[in-house]
Amino acid sequence: MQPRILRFLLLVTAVSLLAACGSGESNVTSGNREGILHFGNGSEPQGLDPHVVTGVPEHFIVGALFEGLATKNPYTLEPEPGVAQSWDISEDGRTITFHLNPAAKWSNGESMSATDYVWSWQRLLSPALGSEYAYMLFPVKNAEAFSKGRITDFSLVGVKALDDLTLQVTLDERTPYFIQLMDHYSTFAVHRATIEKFGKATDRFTPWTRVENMVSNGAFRLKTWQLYRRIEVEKSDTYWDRDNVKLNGIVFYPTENVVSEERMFRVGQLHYTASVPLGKIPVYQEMADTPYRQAPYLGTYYYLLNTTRPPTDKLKVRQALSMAVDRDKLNKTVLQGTNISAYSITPPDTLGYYPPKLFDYDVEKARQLLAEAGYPNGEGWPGLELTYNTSEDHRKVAVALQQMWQDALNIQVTLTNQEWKVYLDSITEMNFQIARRGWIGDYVDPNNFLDLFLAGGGNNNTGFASPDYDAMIQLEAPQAATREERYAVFYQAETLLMEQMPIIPLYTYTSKHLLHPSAKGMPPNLMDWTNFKYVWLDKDWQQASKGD
Amino acid sequence: MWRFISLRLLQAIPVILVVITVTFFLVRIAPGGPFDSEKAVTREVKAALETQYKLNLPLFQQYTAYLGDLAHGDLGPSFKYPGRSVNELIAAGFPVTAELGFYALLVALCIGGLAGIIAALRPNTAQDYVPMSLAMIGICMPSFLLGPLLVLIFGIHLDWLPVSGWGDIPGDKILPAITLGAGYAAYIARLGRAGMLEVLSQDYIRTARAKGLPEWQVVLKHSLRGGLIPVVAFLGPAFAGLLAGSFVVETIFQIPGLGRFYVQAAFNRDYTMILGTTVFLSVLIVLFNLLSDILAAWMNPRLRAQFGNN
Amino acid sequence: MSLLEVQDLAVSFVTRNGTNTAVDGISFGVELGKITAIIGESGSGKSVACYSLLGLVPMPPGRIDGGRALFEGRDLLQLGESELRKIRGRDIAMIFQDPMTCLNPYMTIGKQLMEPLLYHHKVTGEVARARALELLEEVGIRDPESTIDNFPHQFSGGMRQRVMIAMALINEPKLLIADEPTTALDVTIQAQILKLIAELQHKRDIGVIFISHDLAVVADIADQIVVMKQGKIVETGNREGIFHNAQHPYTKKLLAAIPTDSKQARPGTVEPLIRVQNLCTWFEQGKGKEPVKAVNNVSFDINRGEVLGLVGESGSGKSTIGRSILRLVHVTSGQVMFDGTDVTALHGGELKHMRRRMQMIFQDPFASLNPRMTVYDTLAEPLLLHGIEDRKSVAQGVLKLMDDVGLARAFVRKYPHEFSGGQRQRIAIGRALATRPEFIVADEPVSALDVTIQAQILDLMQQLGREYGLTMLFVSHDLAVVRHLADRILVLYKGEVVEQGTGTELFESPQQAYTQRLLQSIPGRSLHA
Amino acid sequence: MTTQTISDIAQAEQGTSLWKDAWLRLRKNHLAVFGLVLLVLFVIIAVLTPWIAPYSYQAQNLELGASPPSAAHWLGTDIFGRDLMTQIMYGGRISLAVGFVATAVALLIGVTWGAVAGYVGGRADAVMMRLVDILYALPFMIFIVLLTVVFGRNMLLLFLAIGAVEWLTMARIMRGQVQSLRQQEFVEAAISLGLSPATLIRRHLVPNALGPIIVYTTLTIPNVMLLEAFLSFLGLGIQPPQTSWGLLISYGAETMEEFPWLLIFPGVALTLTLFSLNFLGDGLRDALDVRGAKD
Repeated sequence: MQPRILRFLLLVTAVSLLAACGSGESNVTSGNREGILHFGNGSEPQGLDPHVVTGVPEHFIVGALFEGLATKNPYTLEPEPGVAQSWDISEDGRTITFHLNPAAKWSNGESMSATDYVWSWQRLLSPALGSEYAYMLFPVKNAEAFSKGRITDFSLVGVKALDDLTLQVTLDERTPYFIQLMDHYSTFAVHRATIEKFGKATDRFTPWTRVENMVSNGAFRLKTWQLYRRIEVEKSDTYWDRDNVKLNGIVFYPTENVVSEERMFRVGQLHYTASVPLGKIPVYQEMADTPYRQAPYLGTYYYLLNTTRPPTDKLKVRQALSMAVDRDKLNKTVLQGTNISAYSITPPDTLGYYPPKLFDYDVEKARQLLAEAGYPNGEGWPGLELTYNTSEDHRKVAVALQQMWQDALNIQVTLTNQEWKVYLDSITEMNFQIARRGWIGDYVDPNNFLDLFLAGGGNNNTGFASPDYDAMIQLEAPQAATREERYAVFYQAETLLMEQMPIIPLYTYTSKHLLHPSAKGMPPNLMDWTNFKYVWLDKDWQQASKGD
Repeated sequence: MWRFISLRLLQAIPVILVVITVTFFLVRIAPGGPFDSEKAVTREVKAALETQYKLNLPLFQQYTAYLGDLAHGDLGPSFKYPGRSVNELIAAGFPVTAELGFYALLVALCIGGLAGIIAALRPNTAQDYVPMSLAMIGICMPSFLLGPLLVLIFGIHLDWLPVSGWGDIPGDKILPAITLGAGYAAYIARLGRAGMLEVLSQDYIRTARAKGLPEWQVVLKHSLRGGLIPVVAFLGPAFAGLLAGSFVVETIFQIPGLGRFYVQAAFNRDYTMILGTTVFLSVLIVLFNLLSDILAAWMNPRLRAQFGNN
Repeated sequence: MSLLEVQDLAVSFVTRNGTNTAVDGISFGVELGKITAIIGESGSGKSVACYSLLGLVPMPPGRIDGGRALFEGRDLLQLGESELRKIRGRDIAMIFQDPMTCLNPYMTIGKQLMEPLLYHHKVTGEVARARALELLEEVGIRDPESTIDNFPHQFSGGMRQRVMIAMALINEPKLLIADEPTTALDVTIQAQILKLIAELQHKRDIGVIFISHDLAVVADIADQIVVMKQGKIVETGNREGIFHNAQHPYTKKLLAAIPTDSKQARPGTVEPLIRVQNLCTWFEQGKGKEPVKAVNNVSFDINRGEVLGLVGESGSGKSTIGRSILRLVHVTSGQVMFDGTDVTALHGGELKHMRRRMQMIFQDPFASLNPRMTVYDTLAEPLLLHGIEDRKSVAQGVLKLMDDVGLARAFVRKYPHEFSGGQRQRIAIGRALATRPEFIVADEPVSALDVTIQAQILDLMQQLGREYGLTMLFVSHDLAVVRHLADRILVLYKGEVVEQGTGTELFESPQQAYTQRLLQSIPGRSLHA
Repeated sequence: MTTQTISDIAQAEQGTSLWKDAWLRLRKNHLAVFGLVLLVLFVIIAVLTPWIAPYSYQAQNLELGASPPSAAHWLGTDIFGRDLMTQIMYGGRISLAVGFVATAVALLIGVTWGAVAGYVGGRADAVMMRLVDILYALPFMIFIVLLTVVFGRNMLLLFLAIGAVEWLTMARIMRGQVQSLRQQEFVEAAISLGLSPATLIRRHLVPNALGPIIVYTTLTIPNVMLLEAFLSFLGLGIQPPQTSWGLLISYGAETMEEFPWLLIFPGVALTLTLFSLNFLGDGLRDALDVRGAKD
């Protein structure tokens, strides 16, 4: 190589690599000064169209940009006024009238109107859009029929704008959790003119969500969107409750790699992490003034048992497998004590509901059941394959259980990890014997967990089918007059479910985050939900913590 | 020269066409589709999605439609990121990856080249063994190990350099470049050493010494060029490899590069994105191989003359 | 007073297997304005002796065991590296044997030429360039202005050697060491280069050490001759003394090795074994370009038992003719009839069978032997391939071949690199003979060898040729060698035959100007004149 | 026949081949011998592991969890309380097998392909090398996922999958070597002897191209071992509780701060293997390079 070129290249490298090494201020310090929250968001959002996206990372960003008719109080999870100032529920619980806040505005200054919701819900329910969350509105009269193309006249669907500020929703039956759904991004209103400017209402991939085009109605508005790098939002000056918004902005980081995310937090690049690597948790737990936050989470980790294939088609085998698992030990050791042992599908205290506990860790009983099933001390055991999707944490659980079953029942279980989509394919096709599964609730209600196991349900995947069970979930529960009555029906159904043991519940999830002490107003809650309106940054957190 | 280049480019067309075809059908045979998710979607929704992305058409029609779009430079919309076109995603990711790859290559060249040259000057002495052993470690140290190690040392314990990001905080490009470049530095060190040893045994080096030139001039002016030709020939494939293989480093350091897009696309069965990146990368591979051939030829006057004549 | 006075110089190499003495206490001198020739075969220590003066012998493994080398009163052997560096290329310059490899292929000759000047005299670029142009002109490079920025590969061997000479002289050194500067060149070029060196030496009045294995080469130019053998000086004397009154038997052997006689043409049969008709072998240069007509419309016969000499300069197409007959290159048109069969039309098994009957001996015994095959493997391969011997008898066959070509049986498991050039050529001959061929193409089989070895190999070939009843095409640029060996000679120029006849005919009454020029180039003519 | 002749023949017959010769030379290279001994030792340990491993490789002790090296567990235990030394020994079985077999597959395909392409040249060469280009450009991961799905999961497939990727570079190197060797006179000599192309490639070209091939091979083996870890992560190849060095290292890397021994010991095992391979490779290259040998 020519020495001249070499020298030039060296210079370029040196300059570009070392450019401005030196300004050592961390994101947290600068953020606290400027009121900017640096938020580890897990992964790059698929998009920002509330009717199209599906995941948790999208949830936070869309939640900052948009606001539903009602929002949730992060401390109590009870509904609070959002775009709707108030709402009336009719005696039979089937008609809900929302009264919109006249101060509610789009970020372009236009006032919001009830027709925005009618149009938006029509969009959500349009078959052509193919929204995966359209079912959120299925409690609304005729919504499911419209969504599935059985009727095409949207005026038959139970949603009407009585005037600019009044929206009337008619439900098929009493749905106690309906107001909660108004905080889910699929039910948000979107700006019609903006969407139609860039294509058909039902187009999934138009550029209307770009920074320069986006019109939203939340406490923040989109400022920058750098793919796989960051999304910045800034405080909106058209938001009706802007005086109560304390943050000047939020930066969302796509922190896919939890280990890297934890390091970013350690060097002050983040206020909040989406997750915490399992191995790091004991270290943080032992810290004084730990930034580690752990709280029960509305989700259950369980194993699916294929009831259509031997040997798991035998009830006693399923029960033996489930009873031979020492959940407490698993939780204490492998999971670093971060989760709660589960013996049923619904997480405890789901808005006051507690699931039944029909069995406990009992090796003797498990052995006996296995013997009764025809495999005394594991003799004649045909082998069993446990399928899980590739992930370090799933592997750990599977390896531990493999050994527990070996020790307790003297049976061989082989492990198979599969790449995500292959795994999904196996689950859907029921091409497995045991498979790992988790379910996170969309709203706080036992129904959200129990309707998984309706016969032929898309997320059932076990072959479990019971007409009695379906009747209880689909007919009896909605007709219950009070919450207690309703919960009693659920309890009965869940008992039936766990007697049949189509799943091995392992533990109830907890949410785990690292939270910088300067970030306030982010209380732990069952939905792991942050309402950014409540968040503020304490510039003087160091003095404050010293003063304690 | 031009004949040579245009011939090579012509030869590349069937290569890329085959790559497209094989990839196109390969991704569709792979189990799981772009719209499978943990929460099962209803049949109606799935049908609607497939209609939107024209997946309902017969496979061959999809294929010809894709080729048609491709001819216009349109790689289609991403399945995973609605509202983003594949062109746009590549345009966003590629410059980052290219920059990362460039720095990594520079790091590799500087460290590896230097180590190789130093080692070749005194073969089979400590001056040879020490740099070459370090190079070996570079090879056996996978980036998923080296990256976190560097971060722990320089990012956390010493607090000298940022632990992640790309162009956000000054100096955040240093660790990724080193991590990615280390393995290649090792290869270059070995290639460089072998090349230099070869050249240093040539007669014209003796001529240079007989002229009374000092040793450093002999090395710099007379040996370097010939000795580094094998390294240059390696650079093309290496750069292509860096582009396609930067995934791990991009993940560790949260860098918004193409490697991450590519791997994510494969995991997500984002058909258009997989195809788009594959096509893009295969074009790049072809181009960089060609470039390094041209460069190696240019460095060798004899070959240069051949090109010149043609 | 002597320019350089070497006394009792001793140099050795320390290897794993002990110490080898390369130069064993030699003394000689060089006078200003005189040429001292050091003669000896490869490995006699002549090059090592001169390299060690300038610190160009790598140490270790090299080691100077003693002696003095007074250059203008200073002992070169006592000088440090930086001191020596100031002398190298400025006061003492060198020319090396192979101009093909001694110039840096990656630098223009102008740059290489200016380098010593720029380094030793700190002149400006323009001055250096002007000087370089002057010297190129002086060494006979045509149109130096346009060629100075060319790369070495754009020059022919002779031109490159001229560049090397210019490079050595650019700093006006007092002593020039020329290490076999013409060995790799054609005879005609050799003659030109020798003339050039002599002229320049005379004009500048400098001292020259001329290293060569060939007494004939230095016959015309040397003032003083030093004969070396195995690290020692066996005889020293002036030109007349050595050539006309040699004392030492080794010197006499060297003198005897210079081929002078013409082979007596044998009547032989008139039945041609090979009949080449209108042979054309052209090499395509890519579309739209004239092909290189390496061999153009050549016709000749070779009779059974005849040795046909093929003479011409490099690039005259003589090697291509040999390769065309053996089908090693693609023949463009024409016929090669071998014993009535057209070789150019053969395929597969027929071709394999034909190959058994015709073999080749290559020029470079270093490249023509597979470096990873022992003598045994090399010789056994053709024997087994053509079923001449079976597994059991093959060892015997190999040994027989080794006996035939004069290789000690003990070497059977050695690799080519463990042999000298002459021994290697014996292996190559053995391989060619293994298939019991009727016809052999010998492509400059001795041009890479020292003169004494040349004589041995030529004798061997003559002897084996008779023993095996071979027909031979002997390709060479060296007229003297061909004359010694061939029954008939073909002179080739630019792919075409310009003259043919017996050795005596050609030497005594050459018809063509080109043949005459070839004849005049034969070194050492003054000896016999 | 004289006794002298008979002994000459005997000497000629028993003599040495290139490989025997190389072996003699290799024995003089201390580093290479060291590497060889270490490798052989590793292989022996790997073979004998089921009998000599101190613990069962899957017996867990969840209460113990990850513990640093101690008298009971010389190299400590992993997060399941399994003995790390046992894990490394079992991991070595897989890693060494994968490393050697997959590399051998790559070597076989790559060398043959490259040699043929380089020797035949012309259009066949162009087509063959374009195929290599195509494979270079194909999305590797999709390819692997497909393989898993179509063929199920087994070690053999893993070897093939890795071999199928690694042979490409090998083929390129070989082709380059053969192209330059082709120009040499000894190849012409072999042609004029009437050797068939296959024999010519096998006997004359391949042995002379061995140097760079051996060096690249020693570089490929560690690559393959790490690639195996990546593939196992994707679900192809080995499944827990089986393990490999690559997997152990990647697990260890995640907890390198908390439980450094989980990274260090498998890392040392891999590094030692790698250095041994490298010394051996360099030694072999020198030993096979009869020209460079200074006897």
